Amino acid sequence: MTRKPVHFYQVGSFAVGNRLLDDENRTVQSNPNRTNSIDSGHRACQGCGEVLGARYALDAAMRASNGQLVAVNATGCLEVFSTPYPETSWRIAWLHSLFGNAPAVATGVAAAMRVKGKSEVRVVAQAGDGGTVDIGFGCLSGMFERNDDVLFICYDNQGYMNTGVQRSAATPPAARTATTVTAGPEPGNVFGQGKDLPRIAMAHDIPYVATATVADLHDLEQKVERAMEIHGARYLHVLVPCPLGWGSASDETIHIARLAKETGLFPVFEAEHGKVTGVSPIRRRTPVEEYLKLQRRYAHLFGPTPRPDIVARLQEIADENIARYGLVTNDTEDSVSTEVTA
Amino acid sequence: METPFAITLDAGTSRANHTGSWRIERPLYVDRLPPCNNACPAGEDIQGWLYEAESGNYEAAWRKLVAVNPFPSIMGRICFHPCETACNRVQVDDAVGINAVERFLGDLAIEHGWALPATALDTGKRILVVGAGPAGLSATYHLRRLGHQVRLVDSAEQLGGMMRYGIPAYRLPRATLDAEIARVVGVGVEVVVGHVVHDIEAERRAGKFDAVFLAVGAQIGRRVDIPAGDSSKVIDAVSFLHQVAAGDPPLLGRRVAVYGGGDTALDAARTARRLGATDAVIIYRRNRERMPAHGEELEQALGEGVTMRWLSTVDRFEDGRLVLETMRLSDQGFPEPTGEYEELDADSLLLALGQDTDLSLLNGAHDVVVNDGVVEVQSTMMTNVDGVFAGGDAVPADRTATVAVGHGKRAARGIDAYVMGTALESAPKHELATFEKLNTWYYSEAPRTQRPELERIRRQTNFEEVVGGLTEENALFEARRCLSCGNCFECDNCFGVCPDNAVIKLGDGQRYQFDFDFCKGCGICVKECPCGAITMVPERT
Amino acid sequence: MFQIRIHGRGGQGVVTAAELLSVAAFAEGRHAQAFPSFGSERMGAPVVSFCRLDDREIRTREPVMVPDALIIQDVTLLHQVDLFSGLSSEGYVLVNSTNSFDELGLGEFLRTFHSERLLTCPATEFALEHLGRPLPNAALLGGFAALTHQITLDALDRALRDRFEGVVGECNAAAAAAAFQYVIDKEEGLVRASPN
Amino acid sequence: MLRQIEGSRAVAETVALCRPEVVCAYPISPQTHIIEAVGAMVKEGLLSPCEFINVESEFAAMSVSIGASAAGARTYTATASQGLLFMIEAVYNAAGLGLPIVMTLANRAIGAPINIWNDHSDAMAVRDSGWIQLFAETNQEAADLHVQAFRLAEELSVPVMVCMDGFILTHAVEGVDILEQSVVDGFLPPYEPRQVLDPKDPVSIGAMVGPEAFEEVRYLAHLRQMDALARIPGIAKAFEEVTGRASGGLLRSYRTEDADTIVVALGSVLGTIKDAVDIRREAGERVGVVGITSFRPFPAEAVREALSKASRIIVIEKAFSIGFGGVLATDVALVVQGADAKVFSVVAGLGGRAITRRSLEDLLAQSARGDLKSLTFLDLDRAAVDRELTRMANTRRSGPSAENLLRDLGSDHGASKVKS
Repeated sequence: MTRKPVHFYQVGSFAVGNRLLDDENRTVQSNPNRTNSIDSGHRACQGCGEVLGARYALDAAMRASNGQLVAVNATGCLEVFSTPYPETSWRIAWLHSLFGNAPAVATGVAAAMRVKGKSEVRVVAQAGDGGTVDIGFGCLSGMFERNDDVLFICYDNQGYMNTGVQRSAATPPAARTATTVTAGPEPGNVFGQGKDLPRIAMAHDIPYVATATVADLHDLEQKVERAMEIHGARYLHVLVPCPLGWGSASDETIHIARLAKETGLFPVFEAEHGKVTGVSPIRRRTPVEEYLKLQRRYAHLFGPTPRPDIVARLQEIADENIARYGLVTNDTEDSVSTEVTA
Repeated sequence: METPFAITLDAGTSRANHTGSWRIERPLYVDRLPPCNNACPAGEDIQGWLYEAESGNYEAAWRKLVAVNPFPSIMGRICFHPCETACNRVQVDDAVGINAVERFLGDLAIEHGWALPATALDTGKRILVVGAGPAGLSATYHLRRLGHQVRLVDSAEQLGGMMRYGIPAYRLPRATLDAEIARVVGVGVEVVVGHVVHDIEAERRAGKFDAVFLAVGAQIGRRVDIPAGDSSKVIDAVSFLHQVAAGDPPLLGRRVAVYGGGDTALDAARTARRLGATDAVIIYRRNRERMPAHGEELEQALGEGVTMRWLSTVDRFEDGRLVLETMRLSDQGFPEPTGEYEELDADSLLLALGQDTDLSLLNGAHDVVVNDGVVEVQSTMMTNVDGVFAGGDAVPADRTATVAVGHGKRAARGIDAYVMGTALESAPKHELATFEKLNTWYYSEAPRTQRPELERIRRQTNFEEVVGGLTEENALFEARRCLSCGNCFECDNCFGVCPDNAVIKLGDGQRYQFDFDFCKGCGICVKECPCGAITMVPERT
Repeated sequence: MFQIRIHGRGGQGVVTAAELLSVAAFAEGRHAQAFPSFGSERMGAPVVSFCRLDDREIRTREPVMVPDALIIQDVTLLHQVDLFSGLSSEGYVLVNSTNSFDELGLGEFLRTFHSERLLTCPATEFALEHLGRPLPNAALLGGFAALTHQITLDALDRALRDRFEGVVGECNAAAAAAAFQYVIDKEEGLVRASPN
Repeated sequence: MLRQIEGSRAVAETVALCRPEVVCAYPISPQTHIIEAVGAMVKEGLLSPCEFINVESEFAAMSVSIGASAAGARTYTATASQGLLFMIEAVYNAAGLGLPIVMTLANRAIGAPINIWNDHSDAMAVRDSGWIQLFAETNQEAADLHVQAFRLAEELSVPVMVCMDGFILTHAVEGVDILEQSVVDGFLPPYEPRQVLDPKDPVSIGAMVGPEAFEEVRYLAHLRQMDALARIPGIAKAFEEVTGRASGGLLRSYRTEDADTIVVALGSVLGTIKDAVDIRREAGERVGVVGITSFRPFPAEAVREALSKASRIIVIEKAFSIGFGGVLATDVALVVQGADAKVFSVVAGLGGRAITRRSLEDLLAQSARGDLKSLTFLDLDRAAVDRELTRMANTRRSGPSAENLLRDLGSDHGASKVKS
């Protein structure tokens, strides 16, 4: 993936906008005429990461498709807070069917567009982690396997937040949810479970798989653009912190997403046809504690009876990711090259 | 399209749902005082002109600059830039090279012959400015801009004061000095050189001046009584530098000793080297840490072969031989005699032990309070005598050209208020933009551009400028390293990170505004603002 | 209405046989209904299919339980399945075999039947000869046509050629024709054998 | 053209004549031959343009159909039994979104015990989903109903399910007149979606509707089915005008003019019933038959009218509501309430059990004798049931009844298809 070098130190490589760049080199989000695919008035919590991820991704997809976009949405927070009768927050053509069938519905839409000769219309399917890694998994795998022309975006907030924070196959170890309470010798979600969907997607040999977070808009938008350049099944896995489910302050959403990447707990990379083609190296390596301590779902690790042993196991997971994807490079303390070359 | 009831909804209808009612706190855009501006003795809006420079609007940047300080080229060379010491960027990597950018802008202006802003309509008020150093010239410039007539008198043959007679040409090329002074004089000033004012009151009355500004500086080198044989050549450094500047350098011989630890001592030693001295030794009674001279000046001096004798005092000087007493520092850090002596061969001794002000011109104005050899002034720079203002080295303050320029500006405003009979209102000072208020994630670390240095060898043999300037590329680079501490630079972060699209982008230079119909008060914009220009306040109840 | 029940094993084309029968009859303007016994059987298991022929609309959907004719493709079924259930002594029986009914041990059971409605026919042999594969279908249908006159050889020939393209159709048609001729000859032989 | 072909083939070819643009396929007996044939036609280019999609489950089949239909494509799929139950969430969703999908349901029983043979339990399981359910008596009608189904579905924006008995019809080879393309094109206009996913005119389809409007949404769906009741006869009439063939409609009566006993049923069993009725007629009984084509919407008025003169109404159906009795019988009883007619519920042909003319004759005789019970299970092996009941009474862990019954009946009874 080619990235435009950014030399503007004052504005930094990471701010949303950059008055010193040409318009076409600025982010979609910095454009006053962005689509606002999901518009104001939605009922998302204060500081919701999912609605941010959705607007980032879909606005970028809208730019990439010149507005020729249809979105299919699985049941979940995003759907519930965006379309309670009589108001919808969507500014794009949007369809909600069921919890577990978004990939298949999207396949149908894509097929219809193809048969109708509307090849310019692109299809995006989106779901939370539950609708992706659990109940929607069968349909997703089928869509991948058939290489249907759909970009599937998973907004991963690591649990069933819509129903009141229950555990999903994307809930990380030790995290507290309503169905993984902080009792017993291994409080919270147990270790050694869960699905690594990006890698499962890669195993389908689909043309494009990528992960991203709401903390790095440039990276996210570039990945959406790349995905939209390709036809066939594509998968984008976006980490979107949930203040409610994670027990974090509403203003920490982006900060926490950033730490998830900087600790190595959430590797940010992309792959084509099953092979990793690029990673976003860690810029300022951070111990997992800094990430965990901002979230009440991990409070039991730092309570009256601290659990350094569990924290250490989480650090191991981060270190394994760092090793697997080579997230720490010579540039790790030097953000410039981190962003310029990738 | 005929859409089914309730199941299908028209796009964007949720804007009817004003989620602003969820808010218990609201974000607020603020402007905070950048540490560089806060530290600038001349009162420059450094961040302001850097902002223009970042975009490559160099003339705009220069105009913002000279609105405060008419000497960017000079300052860019001789200012000791406390702004860079204060720069928040120090905590990311290195301070922004503000001084270098200032010089770049100043030189560019001279190159393009950019003119200073036009003066205001004539007020009919006449001001006498005594002393054409940085303070006097600065006051003159600002007074003219305000529309007052100025007579600028100086005892020397050329304008510039210490900038010309104290600072060697290798630090401040005369062409630069002349150009920027000429530009100030060019705005219409009555200049009288070679004129010594003996009685300020008399001159004021004679010339019907509504006010006077005393900027006579500190021209008298302080002398101490050192036993010395007739053959021993002892000169004070100030006079030495003055004579060199005036083109009449005294003969010092091959071995020159300089006594003192200030910048003047370094200037004298380095000048001596350039005049052909093989040995230039600085004798100082304290150690390096306690030396008042600026670090980079010392580095350059050492680089040029100047040597140091720390913890030494001159006991006597006879027959080309200096007798030095070795000192030690007390626990409080004061030098104490040790009774141990050593000798040093020297052809001449330059005394750089500080300067005094010649206030003889105040003889007529007995009421002016003088304290410890300098004139007491109020915040308006007015002495306790109506209409008599003072600034620069003649008043209690750091004796640097930048401080003097600041005095000149402040005095001009004070004089203006005095002669026009208006009250001097000072703008409220913003809260300081400390490093903690920044979100530095959004800035990339960047190495500071090092100014190219001329090869040492060339420096030793002539007065060519030691420190080179920045190329445009480097200057732009430096300018863009500014973090814009405390003031919005329109990075669009707040506009981008709002989950509720509750930030309205008003367009280039117009910044942003919150849409409180929808803002839920999550605070992400505050957290993610790189420069700390947003704050949260409790929702009005 | 004339009802046929065909017994065979999965893979022998039992279902196809019933269908071909119905197609041949249909071609001659008759109403016909063919359907398999619906099972989860795999290759080799006993399978049954049905066919009804009539000159008026056939409405019933029940399996053929009182057949007018039985076609047995595989004699090994004789002692495993209740092949003859519902068959009256007026019924026709066509068995794929080189042996006689006596040799098959059915002589006694069929004694009350009309002998000219009973026939064994070496259909597999005809198949091997003409198709090179042991698929007795076409030959049996040829034999059935000759035995019952419910369908003509022409109609069968067309049905086979429609069903199987090109050479395969040719071979099947040939096998059917051979079996048809065999039955005619055998019947004449029978007539001769019983003078009064 | 009239041809002697398999029911599945007839349906596949007729569906192709309707020019579906997206077809989803997932194999399940006894529907499989249909989508195999459609798939072949697409691959051979005989049906074009059409996207034929091999999906990973019936849930996906209906989900893909939902997406395709919402995007404005004429959409078709087929399923049966477990398949229908596996897609049931999407079945309800398609109806709720008002998407005019047409689906063939090759009726088959539902396990456990697993059973691949025909009955109507699957159709009854989605009776309340909001789909229109049409039942075919013959393969000719099955084929014809698909053409009418697309027109009905698209006129009302409601999904339609064409129910045909698994194996009995799908695998039966008989004469079927396959329509000419021009005839179908004349009868079935191109699909004009009521609402469509269009980037140029973006809407949000599938909003969350709360208590404030949900009942209204459902009531409006009911009104649309009532609307369908009014249109179905018209569509059947229009069809007859262009094809000269009476197919579909709400219901059809046979020899009911003077009948005091009327048998009511759905699907292919009507043929066998008619044969039985003819025979009883010869015996002097005044018996008639009413075959219901439109089960949902249920033609209450027409049924009441058709049964108005009968004193005995025998509802024979291949499904029942365990714990109560016949499903169709319940509907019929409700519409004839008030009239002095007695409604008898007869459950027959479950899991492929053959419904024989003989058994039906006996049933009618029993009814004539006046000793027909209000709920009858036709050809029930009472002895086997009694033995199982005793076994259960005696031993606490008697094991699963199904296996016990099979063991008891002996494998040939249990597995073989032909019994006399």
